[in-house]
Amino acid sequence: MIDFEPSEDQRMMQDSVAQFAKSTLAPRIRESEKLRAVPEDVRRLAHEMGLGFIDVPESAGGQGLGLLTRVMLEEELGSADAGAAFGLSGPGTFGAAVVELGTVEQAAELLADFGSTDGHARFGAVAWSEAKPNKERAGFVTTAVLEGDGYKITGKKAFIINAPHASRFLVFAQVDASKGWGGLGAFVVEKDNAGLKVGSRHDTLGLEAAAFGEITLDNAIVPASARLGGGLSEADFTKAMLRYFSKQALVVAARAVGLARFAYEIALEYCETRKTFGKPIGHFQAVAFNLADRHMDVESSRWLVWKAAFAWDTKRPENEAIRASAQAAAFALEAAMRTGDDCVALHGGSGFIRDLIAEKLMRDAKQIALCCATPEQLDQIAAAIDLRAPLDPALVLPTPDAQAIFT
Amino acid sequence: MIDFEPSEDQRMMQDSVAQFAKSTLAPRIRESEKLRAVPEDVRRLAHEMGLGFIDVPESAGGQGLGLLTRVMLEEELGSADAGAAFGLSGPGTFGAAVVELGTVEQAAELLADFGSTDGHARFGAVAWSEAKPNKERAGFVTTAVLEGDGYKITGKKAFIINAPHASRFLVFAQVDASKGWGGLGAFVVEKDNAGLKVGSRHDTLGLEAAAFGEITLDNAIVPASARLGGGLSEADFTKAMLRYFSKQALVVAARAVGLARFAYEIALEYCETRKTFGKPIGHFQAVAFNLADRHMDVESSRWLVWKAAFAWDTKRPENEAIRASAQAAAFALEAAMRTGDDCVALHGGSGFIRDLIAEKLMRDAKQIALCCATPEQLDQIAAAIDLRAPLDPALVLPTPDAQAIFT
Amino acid sequence: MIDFVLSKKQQELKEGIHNVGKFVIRPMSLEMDRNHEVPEPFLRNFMKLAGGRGGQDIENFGEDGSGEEGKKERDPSKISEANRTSAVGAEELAWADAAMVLCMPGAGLGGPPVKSTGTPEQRKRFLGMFKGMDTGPLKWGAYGLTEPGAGSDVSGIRSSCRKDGKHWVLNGRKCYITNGGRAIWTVIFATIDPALGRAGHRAFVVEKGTPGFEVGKIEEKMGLRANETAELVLEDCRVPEENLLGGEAAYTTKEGGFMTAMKTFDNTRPLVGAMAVGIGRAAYEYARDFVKENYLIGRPIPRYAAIAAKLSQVSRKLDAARMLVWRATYMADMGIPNAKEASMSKAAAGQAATQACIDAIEICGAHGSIATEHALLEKWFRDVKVYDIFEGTGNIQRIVIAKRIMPGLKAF
Amino acid sequence: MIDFVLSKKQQELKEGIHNVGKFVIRPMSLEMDRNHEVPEPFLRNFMKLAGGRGGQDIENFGEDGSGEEGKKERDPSKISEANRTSAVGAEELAWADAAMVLCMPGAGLGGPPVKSTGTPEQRKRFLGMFKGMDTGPLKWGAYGLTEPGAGSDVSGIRSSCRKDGKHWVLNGRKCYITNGGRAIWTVIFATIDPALGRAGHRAFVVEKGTPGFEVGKIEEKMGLRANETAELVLEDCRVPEENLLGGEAAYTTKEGGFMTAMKTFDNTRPLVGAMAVGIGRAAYEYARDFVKENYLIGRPIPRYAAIAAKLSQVSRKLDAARMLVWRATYMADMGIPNAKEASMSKAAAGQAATQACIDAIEICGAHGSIATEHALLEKWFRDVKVYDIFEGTGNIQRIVIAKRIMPGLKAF
Repeated sequence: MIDFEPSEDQRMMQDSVAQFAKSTLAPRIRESEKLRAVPEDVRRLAHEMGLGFIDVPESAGGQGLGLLTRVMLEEELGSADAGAAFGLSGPGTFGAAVVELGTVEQAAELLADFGSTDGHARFGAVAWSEAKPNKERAGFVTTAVLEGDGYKITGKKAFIINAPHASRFLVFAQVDASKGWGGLGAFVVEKDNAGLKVGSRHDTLGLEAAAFGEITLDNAIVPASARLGGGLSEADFTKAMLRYFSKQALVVAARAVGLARFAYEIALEYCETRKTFGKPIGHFQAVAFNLADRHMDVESSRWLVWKAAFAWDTKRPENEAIRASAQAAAFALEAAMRTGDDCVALHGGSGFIRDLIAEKLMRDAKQIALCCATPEQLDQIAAAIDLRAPLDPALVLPTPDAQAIFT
Repeated sequence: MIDFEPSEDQRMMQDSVAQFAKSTLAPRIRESEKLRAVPEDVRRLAHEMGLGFIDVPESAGGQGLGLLTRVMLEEELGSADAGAAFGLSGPGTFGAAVVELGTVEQAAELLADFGSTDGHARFGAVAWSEAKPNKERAGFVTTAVLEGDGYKITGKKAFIINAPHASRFLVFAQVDASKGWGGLGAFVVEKDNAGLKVGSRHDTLGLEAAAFGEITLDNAIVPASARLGGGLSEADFTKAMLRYFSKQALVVAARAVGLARFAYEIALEYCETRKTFGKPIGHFQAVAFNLADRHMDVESSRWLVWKAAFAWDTKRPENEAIRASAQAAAFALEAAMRTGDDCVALHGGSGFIRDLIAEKLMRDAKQIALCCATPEQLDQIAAAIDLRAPLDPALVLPTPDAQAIFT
Repeated sequence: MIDFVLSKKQQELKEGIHNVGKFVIRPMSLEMDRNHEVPEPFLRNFMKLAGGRGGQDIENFGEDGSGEEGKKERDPSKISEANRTSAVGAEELAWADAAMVLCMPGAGLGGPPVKSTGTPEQRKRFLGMFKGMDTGPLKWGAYGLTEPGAGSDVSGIRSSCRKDGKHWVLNGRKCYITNGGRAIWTVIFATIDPALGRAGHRAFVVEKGTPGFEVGKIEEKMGLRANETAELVLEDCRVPEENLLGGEAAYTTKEGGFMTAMKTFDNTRPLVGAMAVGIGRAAYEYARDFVKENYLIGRPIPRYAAIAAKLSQVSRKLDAARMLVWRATYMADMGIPNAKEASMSKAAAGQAATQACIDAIEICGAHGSIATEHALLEKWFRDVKVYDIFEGTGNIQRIVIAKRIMPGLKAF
Repeated sequence: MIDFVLSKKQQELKEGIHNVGKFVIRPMSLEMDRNHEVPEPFLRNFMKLAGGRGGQDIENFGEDGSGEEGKKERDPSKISEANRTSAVGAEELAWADAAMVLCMPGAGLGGPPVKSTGTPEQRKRFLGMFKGMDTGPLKWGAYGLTEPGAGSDVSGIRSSCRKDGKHWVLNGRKCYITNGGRAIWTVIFATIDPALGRAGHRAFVVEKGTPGFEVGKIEEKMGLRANETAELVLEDCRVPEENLLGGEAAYTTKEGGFMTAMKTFDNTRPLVGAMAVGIGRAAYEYARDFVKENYLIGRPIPRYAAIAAKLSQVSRKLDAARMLVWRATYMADMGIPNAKEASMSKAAAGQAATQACIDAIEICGAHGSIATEHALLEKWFRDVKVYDIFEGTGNIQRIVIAKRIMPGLKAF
């Protein structure tokens, strides 16, 4: 039965995360931006709240609360500082990828130390994108060559969320070049691997509290056991990655919903207080309608995100969940961009000034849309499913040879 | 030097066509709709004004006034009854195609009788699209087989403007199936050809004053001389057709500009007179801004169309003219749709009632976007040129195997 | 507990309507549009299926609510799903044929005001008339608010009413009244004094055949042509005082009359939104199937991805609108005030559905613009636009939303 | 005669700027953004090229107009191309680096009001100050209208002025003043009495160093960071009566003061539009080249057509905006009132350019969002938005347009 009411547990968690977001994250958004990091005490607090483990299965040491609860809480984080949501410590996207590609045992083992009391100092990261596209052939430049009992990985990966801080990476590399996008492999690489070097940090348009960066792999040797999902067929590997990217897109979308809500709310407040021609600017019809449209955007984005998360949690047919996630994320990311853009415009000249937060939200809104497949690609995924077209990895997986994303 | 002022001659012609449009076409728009034709006396008048020959080169018996003058006048026709602009007699798209594909002599010969005193009763037509897509291979189902001194054409062509009235057709058929979209040929077929049968008339969403219909070719035999552009290479044939379709798109776009202007103007008038909550609805900001946006749409569409026509007339590099035409038409057709849509919405409930003209303009606005390559395809043409991608006929020519258009 | 899966009953309802829609209604759709009517045998059959009750009471798909009599006692501890179920049914019916939905016998838009503000006697009497349509004559009710000079501005109605003994005397003109010509009664809104604004409004159930109550012009429309839209004329029409909706008592609160009108909208706007989504979905699915069928012959045409993107954009906007519809009906079922959400759902749905029809035709090209029994896109295009207009234009919805998000805002 | 080809002079100007932009300005762009300034040697060189005249007088690219002196007599029978040429130049300069445009020495936005309403003496004195910048010190002028409490609503300014002997005494705060800190003089708008509305406005040329005239905060901005935006504070600032712009006579017509402000906008809005188009075009071209370079490796990626469609849509909206800019400047050159067209050009350009930057980053993905010397997309994204805001937000432009298309409309 159609129902929009969170459970009592969900409501309580929502309240407590909202409280954390409002009292801890929001007041420090500019501080985190300047620091280019989430302050340690904030990370410690978030870690104590278990924010990094909400939807990680209990079998892998997580709270097992499901994706729906996760997106509810991510929205709250996003409504205070979307950058901080990406910059918090924890397994992050690494956790999600490991759960999707690894066995239960592998996941439990790989995530264990993130949950420890000093886990607030640990970050996981996923190295998918590459600094340069492969001009020669489809697939990654970075290669993993089977050698003896292990693999030797060489290449440069870029656009990695929390790369400068991460203690453990999941690195994607080309195992079989002849298969193009179908010949990929995923490898766990520890930060202290002799062949791994953390590279420069990217100077981004927004979300500065998160550290986006590069790593270089120079004959980094990992044991065969470090390969996750190696036993999967090409189609199954694509599907697993598509699941991972789809769920990840939902998490990003939830943060975007929060970001949009934030932008809408400060715009609303400004329009109710700022007066021109003798009345609040919000009382001019064009401004009021603009606010109404953005409110609709925020609300419908949220429900789409919830519906998609619900589809995953209730084990609806996989393609339905993937399609719903793609549609929800595409809608939410575009809605957030519209809202950030309008938020600045509604502030007039002051929207351009860094004293107010509007300009940051517009930058963050653009940046966040690059932290998962872009709306443009998400539309292709949804359409492919709807048109019953084959799920070609070159179409449905983010392709660094064209449009790299932050992972 | 950038200049927006028409010449005195152009201004005079514009005035006289505007006069004709306002006093003759506009008052009879519903009459023509019901009649499903432009009344004969109107066609006669238009013929006497030479409206069918504005930009036909003098060498082919036309006025040779160029495409820019043509689009100026077409806008005026469109501002009164876009359907009538399509339903007027004359060589129409047939003339344009013959000029592009044939020699000067061929064009002069084929167009001669359209200019005669009883020319108002003659229509030319282009049979490009097909009733059914070709499921087997790229290219047309309709074939032209070389036999003896001539060709034998067989197939069913559809979505032909003025098919029920036309005295002469340019029929496109597959000459070499192995070449797919590259293996096309164009053939002049007279209405009295024993193998040609005029088929049923389409029941369209709008533009009812024009007769859109089908023809069937059952072993229609034409002499070899009836083939136009047969000596061209595949690339040159594609380029010639692309020129034809590009210029045709501009003519359609000019009518769309007129249609949009009409819709904008009646919406404006309604909004200035209709009162609600004590004042004209146009004095509510959201309505006023909507009108402002549509006014911008109409104006910018017109200048884009003029600029593209100017590029053709002044023999700018061909790709520049093609790109400008595609961009102008895509913009103008979408702008017309927005304006027709808003025109109905601004009229409120009365916009839905046939007593007023708003509902017709919305239908016409959608119909007109199908009378040349759609905005969606035009964007591909422009992008292909801008990206220096090859001009694959399957990309740049309207493809009946997917999205048929009226020609 | 959050849930986005239809209940078993809703799923069955949806599938049932879908099948009737696909195999029975759509094949008649174009003919109904041309003949300007829905064949009576079809409506009769539908009434039989519905147990003789007003099938047009779309807000009551889920639960019996066609009248006081025959209404099973609902367990008050059980939460009603009625509005949500109605939204599911309305979308599916409109997916089949939107005009047909409006032609369904029953109280129609006249039902909600009678139900919500009628006295028990009025509810029994006027809603009871719609029983037995499985065998007896088909009947319609109607809702008469709009006037030539008062559309969005409901407070601007000029139809007058004055008390004269045991009657009210009504004068005025109503326009764009759905089923206005065939209705056995129409809820007519009039004012005792235009200067009083909303406080002066009164609503009456005016029965067909009342002297001075005539049907004016039947409108020719862009779409929804199978459905009748009529003008109604009141000339010294004497209406018994028992027909004053809710009785005198209902108008003692300052905004009684007006609020009656508005309540109707809060309930029906999400359903209008649901119907818009239904039409838009029909257009989307047609285009999607057209692409599946025609764009993938041998090899995809070179611009296939651009078409796919457009399809997806159409689809997700419809999905978003549907969520707003569901949300608004959920709130209605829970008894949570939902004026803002109702308006949001209708605003989003009207826009998304119109754009869906516009884009679907572009995708299908010439095929999409011609009227044939198998290609109804051009009909849906003609049908859909009014969903962005009636029961409040997009602008009116935004006024409602704006007033809710900015409590200080009184008027523009 | 209709013509859409640049004159030879314009073409040369465009190409000249393009080359300097590509090879000199852009390589410094990111550094200027970070250091919040344009290196003086560069500006000096530019001034030398411009013959020592104010290069920032973008409305005078085509013709000499930097001051009374040194101005060649223009043949009055020859139509001026000045506005059109300026639009061409402004687009190209902004294509190179928009912040740099605003940093160009010269009278800047202060120029037009002095030129259009200054007395001959004022024009000579204040515009003459900008001569000799090829060797002498670099100088800037500024325009001070906006106040913390009066942005779009120009009539709402509260900075006061009162006559005291041979001086005017000014008090108030001005904000978001381009080059406000470094300007040798600023045109300051103040009111003799807020109750008089526009009729009470007076404009003064206030020189740097005038006691009571101080530079307040230098703003940190989202973009255009190489350019200085300052707050100006007036505290009992005594300005000689000779500095009242246009002299007392200019304010005898009822709306003199206000119209001064507005005239500036009519002239500059299309140029702001042209600059927006320039930024948008830069973003478009970057994305187009990125696609050429990265999407066509071996074989096009499967969604190539969707990207192509997006590129084309961005491009045609910019083209449309450029046509409106050209149209408005053409009218200005012909002496045809162009308030509506000026506003249309700015409204369309601001919107199209912002969207171009948004879409260009999406097309380029992560690459488009990081700051490197070779990828300036993220900078352009930060620079562009204000073009949709300053010199009148999109909404203000629409008010101007609406009043022109509906003469009966007085205010909202």
